Amino acid sequence: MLTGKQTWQFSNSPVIESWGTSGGPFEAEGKLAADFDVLHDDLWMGQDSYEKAHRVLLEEAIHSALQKGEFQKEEIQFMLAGDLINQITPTSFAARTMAIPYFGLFGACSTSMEGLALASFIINYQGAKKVVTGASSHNAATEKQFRYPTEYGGQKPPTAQWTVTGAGAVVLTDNQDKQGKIVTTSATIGKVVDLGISDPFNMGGAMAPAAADTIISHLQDLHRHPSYYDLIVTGDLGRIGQATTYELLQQAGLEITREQFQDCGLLIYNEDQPVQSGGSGAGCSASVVYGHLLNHMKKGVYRKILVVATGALLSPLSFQQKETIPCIAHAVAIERN
Amino acid sequence: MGKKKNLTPVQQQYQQLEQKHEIKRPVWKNCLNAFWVGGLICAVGQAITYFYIYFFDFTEQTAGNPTVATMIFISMLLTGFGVYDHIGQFGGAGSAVPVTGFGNSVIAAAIEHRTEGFVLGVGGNMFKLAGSVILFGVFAAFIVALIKTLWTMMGVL
Amino acid sequence: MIQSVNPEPGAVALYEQKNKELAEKVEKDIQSFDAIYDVAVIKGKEETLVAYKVKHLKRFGMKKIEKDINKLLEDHYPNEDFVVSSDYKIFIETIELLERMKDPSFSEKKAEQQLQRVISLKKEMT
Amino acid sequence: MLPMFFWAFVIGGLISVFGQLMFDVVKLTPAHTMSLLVVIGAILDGFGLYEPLIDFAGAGATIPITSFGNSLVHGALQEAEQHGLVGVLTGMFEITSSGMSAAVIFGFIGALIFKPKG
Repeated sequence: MLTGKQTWQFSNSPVIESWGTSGGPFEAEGKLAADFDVLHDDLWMGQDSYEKAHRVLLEEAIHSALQKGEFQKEEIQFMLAGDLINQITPTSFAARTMAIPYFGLFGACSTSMEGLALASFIINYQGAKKVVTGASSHNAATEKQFRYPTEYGGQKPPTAQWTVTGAGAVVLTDNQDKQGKIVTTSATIGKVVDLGISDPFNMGGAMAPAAADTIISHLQDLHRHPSYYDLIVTGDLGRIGQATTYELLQQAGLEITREQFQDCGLLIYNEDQPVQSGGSGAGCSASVVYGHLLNHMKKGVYRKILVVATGALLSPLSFQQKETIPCIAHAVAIERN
Repeated sequence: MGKKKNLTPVQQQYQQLEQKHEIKRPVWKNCLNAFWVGGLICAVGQAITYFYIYFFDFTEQTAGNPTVATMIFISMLLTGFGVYDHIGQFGGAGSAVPVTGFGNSVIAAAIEHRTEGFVLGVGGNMFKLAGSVILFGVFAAFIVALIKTLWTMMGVL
Repeated sequence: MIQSVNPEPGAVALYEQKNKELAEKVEKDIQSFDAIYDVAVIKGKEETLVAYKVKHLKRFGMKKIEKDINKLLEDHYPNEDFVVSSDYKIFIETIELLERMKDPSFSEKKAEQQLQRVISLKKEMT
Repeated sequence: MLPMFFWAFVIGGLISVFGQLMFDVVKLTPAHTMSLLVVIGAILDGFGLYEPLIDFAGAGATIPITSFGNSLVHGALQEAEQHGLVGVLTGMFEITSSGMSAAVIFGFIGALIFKPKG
């Protein structure tokens, strides 16, 4: 049901039945290694190209999500997923393997929540009984496309972020037994915001206004106080973007504490890992939310969280043509009954 | 940068706010690292030059060619074993400005696009980073040499 | 590797005593240049090879120094044919040849061959 | 010999610092910086200033990418002396060829034997 300007409330509370994640070697050294279902010690993952390895990541995340919920892929009606690579081929190729009717999504790093919002909507209105949704990114494949060859000795400034090699997927169902289950209750679809940042090595700074805009809209549409949520977690703002967003929220008069406001890009790695400003990529929010955070919710650490995945909608072409970076953020509220 | 004028007041205001949180590039530290990494690479180049002078029939003038080739060979090994990108992150321009950095940009692109095949991948992408250096080097050299030659011909010089 | 740098530079000539005098004179002339600290001269059958080292901080002006030397030699010895070089390689080769020529068993024919080799090195530029 | 190493280090280091300032202060991309440096090298040689620098600093001047611009001009001028204007075109790569061919050849060999490590 549309509430306010841009928010859906899901009265039928679609259930997040099971989840799965996969990650690369760098994530295996990170803070959340224990929350990954599959970890690779090689960036190639036994494939002969980074793009194929990228596809494998998503396949594994979906497989472990299906396995943990004891689902057969034939039972799943739709798959909604995306990534950052040209024409989202890794995801589409994974969809070919899965043979599940498929929506390819592109929302850059906001894809995970774009997928979860749409999947919840479909389930909520009986468009399907079981839907799988996810997102993934692969560090080397993404660097290759957006920046420089991985072996090139270009110096990254401290504002740069490290693309996460990882994938996360969830199975969403219309299960009527909601007791103790984790469900999605509402979603706010963001609009594209561009405040004129054009430095592709400062994604966090570019995305911060979009994140703030979506969070404020969400709370306004639902007339909620920030303290409703145990945790408001952004996708991949990194150090700079997160601090900026926090200040924007303060300026808007939201009472939100620093502890309550987290960022997946800052959660995933250890302090001593050379990731400059933090993690990023479509797989960042997907693997942290669909691994670490859902595990924590299951354990009861959190009851209500708002996930705000942010995406920078640029391409190497638009950057070279000196365009600024348009950004977007989608928020989904996840609660445990 | 010069584009600031075109920003709306809202954008300008935001960018001021964002600047506060932006982690500044450690310019002094970067320059110091660039200095000694770049200097060290050149000193290694000097050692290789002397090697060719002592053990082969190269003069100071002619030793430059084999030295450059040797440096690029070393650059290939460091790039291939995944070391050069780490040197680059540390040394910045210190490892990019010497000819080893030129080699690295060619070799890194060649290695990276091997998965797209030798003709379309390696062949087509080898110069995607170094191409601009070659273009502007050749074109600037052409203009400079042209002007100088014309002047000489007209007896100005 | 270092040892070949150390031998004293000097002047040597092939064939006749008057050639030796000429070589030593040339050496003195070159040494009068402030910027130069080592000179080696070998007088061959036709050409005279002059190799020298420039003080490091004066190396910016090496082209001019070479011109000056050439001019001086031309003025003082109009009938001689000089090959002048500040190249380090030429210098160490010249010193080496100088050393070997002190050995009486080193034949003049061989020395001339060596000299021509060094001169050809200098001529091969780029 | 020792002063040569010293000055190679210092001059090579200083040219690198110039590049670093282009990166960090002017905020140029590496490609823009390197292009600028070769153009500077070419212009310096046009004024006859690069050769003295090589005499002075040896590898400190021949190893940085600026020397690429210098040797392109040098090759062109050398050839132009002998063959007139056409030489500007034909002589361009006369001196630089070793760096270019080394980059192409080792680039290809690299692609044959290495995989990117990521």
